[in-house]
Amino acid sequence: MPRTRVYEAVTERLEILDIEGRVDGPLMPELSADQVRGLYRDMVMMRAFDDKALKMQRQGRMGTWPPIRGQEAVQAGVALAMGDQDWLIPAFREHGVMVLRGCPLHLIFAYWAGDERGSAFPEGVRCFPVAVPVGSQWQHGAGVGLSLKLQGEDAAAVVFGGDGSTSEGDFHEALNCAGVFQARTVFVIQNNQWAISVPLHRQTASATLAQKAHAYGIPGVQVDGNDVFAVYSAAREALDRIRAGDGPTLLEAVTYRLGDHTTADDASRYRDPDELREWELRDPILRLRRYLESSGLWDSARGEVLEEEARAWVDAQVEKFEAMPPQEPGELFAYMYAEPTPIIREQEAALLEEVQG
Amino acid sequence: MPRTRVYEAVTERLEILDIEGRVDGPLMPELSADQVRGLYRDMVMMRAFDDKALKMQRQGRMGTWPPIRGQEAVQAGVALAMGDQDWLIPAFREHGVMVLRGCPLHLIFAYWAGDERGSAFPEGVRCFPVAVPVGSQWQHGAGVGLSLKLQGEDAAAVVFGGDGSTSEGDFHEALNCAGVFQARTVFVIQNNQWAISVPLHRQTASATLAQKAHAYGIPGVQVDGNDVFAVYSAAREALDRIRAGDGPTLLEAVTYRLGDHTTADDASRYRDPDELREWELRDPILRLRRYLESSGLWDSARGEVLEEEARAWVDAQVEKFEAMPPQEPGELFAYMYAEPTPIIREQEAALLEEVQG
Amino acid sequence: MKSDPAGSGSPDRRGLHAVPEAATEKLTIARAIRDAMRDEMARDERVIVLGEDVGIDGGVFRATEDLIEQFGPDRVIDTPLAESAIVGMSVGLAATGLRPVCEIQFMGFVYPAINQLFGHAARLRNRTRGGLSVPMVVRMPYGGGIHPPEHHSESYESLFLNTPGIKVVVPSNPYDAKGLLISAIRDDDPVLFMEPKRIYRAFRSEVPVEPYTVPLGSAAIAREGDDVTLIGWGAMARLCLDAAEVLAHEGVSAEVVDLRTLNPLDRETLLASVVKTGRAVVVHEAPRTNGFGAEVSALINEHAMLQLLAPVERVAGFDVVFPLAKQEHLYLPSRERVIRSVKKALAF
Amino acid sequence: MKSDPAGSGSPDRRGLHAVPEAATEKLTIARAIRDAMRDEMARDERVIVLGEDVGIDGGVFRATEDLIEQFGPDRVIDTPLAESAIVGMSVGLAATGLRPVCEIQFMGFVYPAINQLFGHAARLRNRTRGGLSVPMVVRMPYGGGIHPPEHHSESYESLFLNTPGIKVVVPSNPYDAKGLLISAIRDDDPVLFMEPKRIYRAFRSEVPVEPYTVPLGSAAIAREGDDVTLIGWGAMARLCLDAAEVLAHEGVSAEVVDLRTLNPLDRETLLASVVKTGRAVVVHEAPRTNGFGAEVSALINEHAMLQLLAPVERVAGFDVVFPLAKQEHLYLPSRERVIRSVKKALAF
Ligand SMILES: Cc1ncc(C[n+]2csc(CCOP(=O)(O)OP(=O)(O)O)c2C)c(N)n1
Ligand SMILES: Cc1ncc(C[n+]2csc(CCOP(=O)(O)OP(=O)(O)O)c2C)c(N)n1
Ligand SMILES: [Mg+2]
Ligand SMILES: [Mg+2]
Repeated sequence: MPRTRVYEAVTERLEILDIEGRVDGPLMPELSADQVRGLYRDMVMMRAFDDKALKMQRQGRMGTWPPIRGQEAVQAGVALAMGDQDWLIPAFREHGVMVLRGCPLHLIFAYWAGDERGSAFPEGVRCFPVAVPVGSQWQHGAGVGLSLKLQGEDAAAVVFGGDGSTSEGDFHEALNCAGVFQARTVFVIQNNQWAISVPLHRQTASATLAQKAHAYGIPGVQVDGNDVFAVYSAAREALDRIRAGDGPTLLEAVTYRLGDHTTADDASRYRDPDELREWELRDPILRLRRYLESSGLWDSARGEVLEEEARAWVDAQVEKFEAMPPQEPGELFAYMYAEPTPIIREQEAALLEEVQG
Repeated sequence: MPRTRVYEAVTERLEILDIEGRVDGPLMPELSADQVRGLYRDMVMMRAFDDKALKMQRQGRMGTWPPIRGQEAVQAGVALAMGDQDWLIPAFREHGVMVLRGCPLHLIFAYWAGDERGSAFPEGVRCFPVAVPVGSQWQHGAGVGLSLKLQGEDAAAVVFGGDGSTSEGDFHEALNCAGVFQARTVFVIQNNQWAISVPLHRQTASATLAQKAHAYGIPGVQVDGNDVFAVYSAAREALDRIRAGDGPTLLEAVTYRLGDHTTADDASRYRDPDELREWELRDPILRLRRYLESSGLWDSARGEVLEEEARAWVDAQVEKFEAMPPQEPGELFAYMYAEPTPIIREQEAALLEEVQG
Repeated sequence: MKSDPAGSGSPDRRGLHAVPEAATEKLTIARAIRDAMRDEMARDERVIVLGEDVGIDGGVFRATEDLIEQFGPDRVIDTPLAESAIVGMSVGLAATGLRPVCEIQFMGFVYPAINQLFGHAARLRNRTRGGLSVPMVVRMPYGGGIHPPEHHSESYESLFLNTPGIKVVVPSNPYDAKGLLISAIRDDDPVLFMEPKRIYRAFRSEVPVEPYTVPLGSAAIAREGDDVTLIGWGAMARLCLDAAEVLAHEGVSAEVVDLRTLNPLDRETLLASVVKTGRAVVVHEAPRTNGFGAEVSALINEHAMLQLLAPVERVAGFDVVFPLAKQEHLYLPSRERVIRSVKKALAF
Repeated sequence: MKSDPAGSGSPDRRGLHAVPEAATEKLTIARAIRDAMRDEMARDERVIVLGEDVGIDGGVFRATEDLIEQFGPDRVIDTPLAESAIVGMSVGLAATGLRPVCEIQFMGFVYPAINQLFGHAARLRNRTRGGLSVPMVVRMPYGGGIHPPEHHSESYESLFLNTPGIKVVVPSNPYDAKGLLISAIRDDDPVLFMEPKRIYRAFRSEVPVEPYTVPLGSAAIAREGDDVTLIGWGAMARLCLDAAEVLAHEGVSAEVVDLRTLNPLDRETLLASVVKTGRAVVVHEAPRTNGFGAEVSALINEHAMLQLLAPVERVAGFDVVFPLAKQEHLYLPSRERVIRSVKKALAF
């Protein structure tokens, strides 16, 4: 009786694909050659449009852009694990998984260029818009997961957030409520180890972020976020658990922000270049490429085709984005309420009179 | 490498004094007979003024009152462990520990009767006022603990909250920041298992509240909150850790709210009477009384003296409280700013003119 | 528009329009609110209720009493103690097909939910160009008069009126309470529904048994008059009626405009009355500075300056923290203060 | 009071009063703000700075640049990403002997801190009858004009002006920025310090090298005139000066009142100017409805109705969500809109 153990906490980390591109056989998920090549393709596409966006920003053709360089494996792996009817609730550094879930790239460009239409996704695309207030989206993830449960839908909510966002109260409330309600939600932390200039160890004293799941009575697992197979397996497992009615999971993907926080940031002010070099060696794309090559699933010919394909696709999306006619002034008012209120009507009329001279 | 354990920890529960009043020898803290009798005295005093407040409320002499019945051991045990210079940051059900820390009972009566002067504690009493917004005080606990550290004070902050308050985002942010800053703070959860009508298992899915400490990289321990020796030992240990510079601790004291949530509540609407009876058997005062008697530290004579003492003290405090002259109308404005602003002056003048007819 | 001295909220034109010959029953505001939720939950299975203690306890003011018995714990959900979660999860619930009616136990505890209310509930439709919307109601008791602890008496409506995207509704009687809440639940945008707790059970009045709506954005002329317009909402609309009654005996004919909805605001009814009487006194419990009374005053001056016979008077709380029980009476607008302001306007 | 066409904020009477013959340097608003913190930290070791990225990064707008080098990580503290903690912990820090100057990275992210700001920072002194106080400054960049992502352009001042207990300060030039921030840091109550990010680096002007104060609660006549009073704060005070300049060429003499502090408000200076000119146009970036312009309009009408030659005009944002970059220009008050409102008032 006196000193008893009332809880034993264990948190595991999953790794399958190492830096040399070797995989841990028994843990390797069952994926067809096409699926594996598909993952590689997805990541290369992400890298391509991310680079393009940065270039456009320097040219004044794009607004503030948060690069995803280095985080492609998390986004490709989770996307592959998700089902058609699953909801995606992004933070603001999820362009990759958003595109894979059906958000047209030209709209994502439009959004970051300062056009609200960039968050008007096509009918049927189950994706929330970017959530700028850090951490706030965790609550939506819990809410959508509860909604799916209440409505008896065989689907899940997958909500993303960064390491920094785990410090916000909303992270806690969302995971705690998800635990109580057994919401159909997977909480994915893209732990890129930095929140602008604040490194993870100044963000929390916990050894891992995955272990925070112990506070909510839900499973938590850490994966090497630059290992697309580990990400896929863990996400798949979490989603299977939901489909089996076993509730939410916290998934921490340890990755690294290879770029600046955004194009408005200069990471060299606060980050050690050696750390950056360190992590460039762990590039998730490089790693998968090595695996593909060593397992004979790839060759330079495929490589060139893909490069070309990526360039063409990105250019086409840029064209589509830049061909968008400007929004009408009236759109400033059109979506405030289902039915415009008198003051909205009055103010819209005043603006239209002003712009029409 | 593949599946590795990245975190492994346990959460312990401490119990020393059982329901029959028997103690676990090796764990029994070193306390003099007077100290033990003092703890009993403190708890009896709490029970006495709590009952009195309830009676006054029924008589219309008191406002809404949150009873502490059943939670006396947590408050007496923590109070005994605290040092002179330590700060107390209460929630709203800490009248017991507040009195022991030097807040005059007549002021606590005044506060709950609706008089702001009830939170104007005597010079030198290091105690925050009641915090009504649930969970908000956790942040103050972290802030005061950081303040003491930055100012190099050999003191600690002890902040209280209920089980329900652990669901608020502020609980999370405060403990996370305390972990990062190694604040000199002890976070005490009075887990009385109910948040008004919501039982603990609907508040969180975690098996214990103490295990939430794993999310913050700080020690967490659960104690039998109706066991004053366990509470004292755990609090003492946490405070020693702070004095040794080893940072914050989360202390969960499992107790039970024997009364209604407040005098505005009727717990019979939502609580099983059997559960109540169950817990009445675990009454912390009864338990300590048994220990005192079996160890020859007590007899009925002492009992009568104490009863009489308690009655006299409470009555005197009630008298003092009821003898307080009403606040001046001007006090509505006097403390808004160090220097009243013009609008405050103007409005005060208007009110005074009105009341002076 | 028929005058309504008792302010029992017997149907005004718009109200009647919704219920021609309805059978009625005498209800308190609290019960009318409960019935509105009950009727809508019965009518539309997408409607759910969530909040702290809304289940078996029936809400600390019993506004959700018996709902869990009737609709079960999947539609009447006791949440953990977390306001940001209550509203934030409701954003997720509402955007994916449900119609959450959430309760914040007291308006004094809405602050933790502000980020979700303003940052998302009020913006999601606009952010997605109509792709996602948030048909959600956030109910909360507000206002003074019940002598509770700190944070249980505040009126924060002004906080919600400089941030577009959330409608703000404040009933003053059982009829409006039920009709407005049904409209709010059926509305496709977030609605903040403020409930005047001091009159939850202060009186009963006739309420149609059948569901009906009182449209959002329509003020009511609660009493007709010619000399001055008293403008209020919630419990203060009642106070205005009391003051008007007293003034009548002194030969002053006061018209009372019960705004009922602060956003959208029924400026026509408001301005028409002031143009008619030439004097206006706006009354609210919130502190005076930058309260919604300032907006009402500014609007009147912008649209009816030349018809004004005296400056618009504001009767409001002082610019101080809402006091604890013993000084509450010094803080709250009183009938006497309203009358004094009316006389000041008349003497201008 | 000397006129100041450039609006460079060269010391007005009160300012001069604080610095008789001081040596000056040309600084931007951002640098003046940094210097104010630096000087106060050097003067008073109780002053600490905390917030997100205020350390080695020097703040995302560089407003805390080099402070950590000079004062170290115990006085310039990078916090976890948690606004409620930044303010909530600061309440604990301030109540126990320190003087925290915390930064909220953008005003759009102050919502999570509202509960601590309104629930505690604004109330602790009153709650304890003066026993505990909260000498804290909460700095935050606000306002539009820089084409950032969502939530980075808002002006929420009105949110803070119906809740007593927090002072609200908004500088419009480097001189005031430094003098007002020093006053705010020395003030014994919580001060919300709003920084007009669009003009952080828009221009430099003379700022005394030595510490000095601009008292809270004093407005400045940024430009003298006779026909109309333009009222603004922060970036909009600059806009008013631009408009006044153009109007001057058209023969309209506009006086510009830069409120500088919204609470406490310098009603004397404001009302005296309006009484003199007989016309008022108040300008703010926040949405029109229930913005602080409503309070200004209500006050003017209450105190100067008979001197008014035209209704008080409000030039403000629309009642919509602050748009993303591409439509920002449609939302923000423009010089043209100010001029149009002036002409409307003149033609009334
Ligand atoms: C509530 C809130 N506070 C501050 C910010 C400013 N901000 C934007 S991103 C960011 C850091 C986020 O770090 P993390 O969660 O790790 O995501 P990452 O940027 O690394 O992807 C901050 C502080 C914000 N957007 N929202
Ligand atoms: C932010 C906030 N939300 C709601 C309330 C209303 N309320 C007061 S106490 C309480 C329950 C608190 O439960 P717990 O934290 O377990 O403390 P206990 O009452 O059991 O001591 C609630 C919901 C409040 N005071 N503050
Ligand atoms: Mg990060
Ligand atoms: Mg409890």
